[in-house]
Amino acid sequence: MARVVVDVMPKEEILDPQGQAVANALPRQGFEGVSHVRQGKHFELEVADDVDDDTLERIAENFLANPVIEDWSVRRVES
Amino acid sequence: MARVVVDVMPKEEILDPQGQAVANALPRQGFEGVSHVRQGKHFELEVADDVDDDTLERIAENFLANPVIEDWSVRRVES
Amino acid sequence: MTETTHDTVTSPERVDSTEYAARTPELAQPYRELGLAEDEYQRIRRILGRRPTEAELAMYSVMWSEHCSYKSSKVHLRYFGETTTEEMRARMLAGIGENAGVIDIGDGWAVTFKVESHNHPSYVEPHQGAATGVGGIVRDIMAMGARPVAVADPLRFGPAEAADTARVLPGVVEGIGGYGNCLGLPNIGGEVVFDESYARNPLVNAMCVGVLKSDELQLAHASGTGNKIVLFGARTGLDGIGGVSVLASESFSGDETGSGRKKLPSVQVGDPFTEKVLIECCLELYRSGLVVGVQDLGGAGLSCATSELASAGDGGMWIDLDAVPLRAEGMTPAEILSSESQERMCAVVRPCDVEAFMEVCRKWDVTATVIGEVTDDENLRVDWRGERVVDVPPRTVADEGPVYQRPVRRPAEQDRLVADDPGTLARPGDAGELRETLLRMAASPNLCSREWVTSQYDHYVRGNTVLAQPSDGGVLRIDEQSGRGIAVATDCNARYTRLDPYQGARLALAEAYRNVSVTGSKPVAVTNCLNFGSAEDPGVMWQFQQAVRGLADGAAELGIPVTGGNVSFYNQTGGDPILPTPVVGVLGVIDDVARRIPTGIGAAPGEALLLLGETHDEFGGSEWSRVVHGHLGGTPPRVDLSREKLLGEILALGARDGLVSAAHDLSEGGLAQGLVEMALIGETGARVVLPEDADPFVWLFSESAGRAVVSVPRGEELRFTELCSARGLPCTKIGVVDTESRSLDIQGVGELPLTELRRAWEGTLPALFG
Amino acid sequence: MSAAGASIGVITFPGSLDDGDARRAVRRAGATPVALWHADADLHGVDAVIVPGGFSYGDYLRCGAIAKFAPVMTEVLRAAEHGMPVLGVCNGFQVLCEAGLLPGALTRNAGLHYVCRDQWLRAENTTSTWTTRYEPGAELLIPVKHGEGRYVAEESTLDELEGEGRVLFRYVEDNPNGSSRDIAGVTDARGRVAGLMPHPEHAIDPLTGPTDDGLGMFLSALDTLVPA
Ligand SMILES: Nc1ncnc2c1ncn2[C@@H]1O[C@H](COP(=O)(O)OP(=O)(O)O)[C@@H](O)[C@H]1O
Ligand SMILES: [Mg+2]
Repeated sequence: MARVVVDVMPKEEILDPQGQAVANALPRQGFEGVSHVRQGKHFELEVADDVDDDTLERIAENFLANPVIEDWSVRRVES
Repeated sequence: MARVVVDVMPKEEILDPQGQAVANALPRQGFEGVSHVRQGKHFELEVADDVDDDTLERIAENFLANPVIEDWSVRRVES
Repeated sequence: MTETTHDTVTSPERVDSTEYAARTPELAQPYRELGLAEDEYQRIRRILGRRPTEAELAMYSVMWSEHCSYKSSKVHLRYFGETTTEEMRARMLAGIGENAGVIDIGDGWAVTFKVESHNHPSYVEPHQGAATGVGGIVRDIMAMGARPVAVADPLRFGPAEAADTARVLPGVVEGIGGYGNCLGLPNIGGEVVFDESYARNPLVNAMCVGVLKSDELQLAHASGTGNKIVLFGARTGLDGIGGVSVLASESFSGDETGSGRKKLPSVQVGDPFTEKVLIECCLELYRSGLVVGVQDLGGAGLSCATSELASAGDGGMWIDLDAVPLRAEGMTPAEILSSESQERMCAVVRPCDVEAFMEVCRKWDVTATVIGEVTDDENLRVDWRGERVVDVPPRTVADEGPVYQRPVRRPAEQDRLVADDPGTLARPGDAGELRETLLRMAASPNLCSREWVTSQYDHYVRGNTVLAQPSDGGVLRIDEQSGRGIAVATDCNARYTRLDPYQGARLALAEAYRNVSVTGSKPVAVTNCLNFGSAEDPGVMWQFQQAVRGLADGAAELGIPVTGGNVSFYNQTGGDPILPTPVVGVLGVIDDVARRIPTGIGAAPGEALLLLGETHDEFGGSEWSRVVHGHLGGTPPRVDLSREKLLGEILALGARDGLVSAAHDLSEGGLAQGLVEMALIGETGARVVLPEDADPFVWLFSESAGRAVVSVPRGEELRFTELCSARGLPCTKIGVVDTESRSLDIQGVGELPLTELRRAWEGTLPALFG
Repeated sequence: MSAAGASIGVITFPGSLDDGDARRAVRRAGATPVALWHADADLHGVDAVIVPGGFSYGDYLRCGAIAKFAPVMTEVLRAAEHGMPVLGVCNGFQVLCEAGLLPGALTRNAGLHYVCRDQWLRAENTTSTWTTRYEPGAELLIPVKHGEGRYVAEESTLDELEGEGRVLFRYVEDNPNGSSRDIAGVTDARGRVAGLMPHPEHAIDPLTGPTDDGLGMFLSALDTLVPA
């Protein structure tokens, strides 16, 4: 069993209303100094040891992310 | 400027229908070997250098996560 | 890396100013990549007396696109104007040519409504494409000075079982719901139709209805020298400028990875919260009298808003692009002008009102910036970094674009199609086969319950929805005191239109009209969204021309005006166009919404079920021929609009006098389907007996137009049938409502338990889409 | 009758949607609705507060997460402490949970779709400020419309809620969102602060809603505010 983390983020040039909402709300709560927030998704997968990187990449691209508007990164973590 | 990543995940004992939906869909599409998926949120913040760890922790706990249902982790990344 | 045959000019070091353009006439420009034809480009050069700057080229190319300029449809659309009489115009406060048509509905109220297509973007990115389609049409309605009060969504998808439909449909529904629900606009109607021809070209049409006091109309024009141009709402980013990115030099926009902006998706992401706040902000600005003119930013962004405002006004306009609040770094003038960032509006404001305007925007946390002013000369001028990048006569951009008389030819295969009569298809013979056919049809994708879709839409918000899904027409209360309200319905049977585009458009109109009528409302106006294949295909242009004529002639026969519409060409995959799909929307008025007629039966025991209208053996383009035989051929049902009008009048009288407790129009699937729906929606059984001499198959499944089933309280049966016979409307008693029974019992077919019908009718979409 | 003396505030956040409907319901119940603005730290002397449905601030982070910090909410928290009746409907329920006035949290519907439909509920607690007009066990038909209405809380919290009779309503027949123990609404320990996902303000008139079963909630509150 391996643990895999996939982070999916809206592409830089794409509007990110969620991140924007967070960034706007922070100063109202007295938190200064946060200039930019982007919000995306974080997936944690448990995968069998024979699942190779290529498969993981395809899972991320086809399922976890929407390549039209999102970027993603896949990494294995020791568990 | 520092870059900070906050990951927010549903607590283990809380049902995660989104993660489950992904896990169920994968075998149908011919991807075997993924036994468990959980889906959470991933935030990337740009913060001024004088924002300390304690503040970041409070931002995560009071705002980015809901401690009733979610766990979170904060980490600084080099940019 | 793409091959560039043109020179790029704008870079961090150099601006393609009008002055530079005048000095470099020989510079090659990428007009073809921007979709301009050679002669169109030459015409721009003639207008300006020089080559256009990059910013000007971007502006002309988007504004002269089919979508913005209507260059292929204009010559046909004129027919709407020619067939609209003064009498039809009487209630119309704004018509074709404005952002949306406006109709006076009495008591000082006016209603505006319009449909827009967002077909292609919804194929590329279903969720965001559909969401921003809703956002766009809502801003159109706001630009009339109205409060948006409802949306509806006519949709077309490829085959229900196709894998790609499972990608597109749920995304589209989520997008429409996600955006509309968040705006607080009840969704009160629409369509979901499946057909092979939409497989790689779904149709996502979105309708919005708005309400205003009849003296509050806002028109989009920029007048009054010195008045300020204010851009407000979201910041401007690199959204939807995929096409224009050919103008950006690599050095200017390339990022570290060297991919440059050529890879920019032409997808926009919607932010419904920003739009919701923008709506409230706009309405407060209107109420406070702070706006002289207003325009929404949709396709073609600032290019469109500025040139249209200036063109409709009495002076020129000056814009300072450096003032535009940006979301992305390093945007070029062409990009800023063409950006399709959502949730933005543009207003013309008197200088003395600017501070008050800004105050309202601050209250709503809406970004607002003065970006220019109305000038006393003729031209639209745009400056960037101290240099003039645009200097054009605005009318040449907005109104005087190219106009084409495209070749029109009835396709040779049309005769073969019409000759392929469904009369030869095998029909169900005995009761068992009829029963099986009925159940199979009720479960078929085009006839089954739409609940899987509509339960994802909020139809309660604002508390004025009196009828919504499942109901033939959506009905909204407009005035809480008087109960005055409106009804809307959209319809189109594209199979009929394929067989006969002229009659098909009239049938779409007839059905939408009837759907409004069965709610007890009086139809008063028409809008449309004409979805067709390539304008360069003479066969498609024939379909288009015929459909426009059919719709215009039909509206004239009914005596209600076409107040506006939308044209979407190039809906095709390779050489195969979609079925011609002229979606027709009809608006109706009802004096007191408490009198509206619902669809479901069961108000009281023993009510009579009456079939209004005549049933003929008409199966061309029918749902039966598709579901059972996969057949499309013959001629569509005949349409008699004077009969539709009569039916409408009788229903309105019946509603007013309480003679009708339920009504449902008959269309796809015929009487059988109509009865199934009335029983299931009302959760009440009925016993149906067809006339002695009736051929049960024809009576149950024919799609003859001009028909409805009504449920009439016992004590009113005589009065109602006498009303029909006095006015010459055929009326046949076909059964009684049975509040005790839990089944639909049709003589000659057998007993159909409601549970079995429900399983058939409601199971299909959830099984397909989860 | 004559509760016209009572005034009930309805908060409008940017993105609130059912605020007008809540005001209409208050009016129909016979009280005076008062519009409260999110940015005003002022309750304008109202006798009770409704936090209405909608998507406050877009609900982009988490439903209700941003609204809980609005200036008006500070006042609501203070007033609630002193016993002022507060009702949160849908997004308002989410806000009250986020703000800690009510236990638990509302999460994504188990079916992953937004659901708008008429829903049967059973009245469980009929002693709270907002539910005295209902008979114990009464079944009501009231619309639900939400994408994140699945009520969750620690098992111990759920047990406590059950034990103290603080479950206001439960879904009957078909749970629309997968809520723990079919919970549709809960109240605080004193029975003053209540929250529920279904929309009683959309069930005040059979013309525009499925029934008028929701009116009882507003009438209940008026009974307390203006003792007969
Ligand atoms: N995409 C949609 N959005 C909203 N409502 C829809 C949609 N599709 C269908 N409906 C509604 O479902 C009901 C049945 O639709 P349909 O069978 O197309 O009606 P009709 O045949 O009377 O035109 C109607 O109330 C219609 O408005
Ligand atoms: Mg109908």
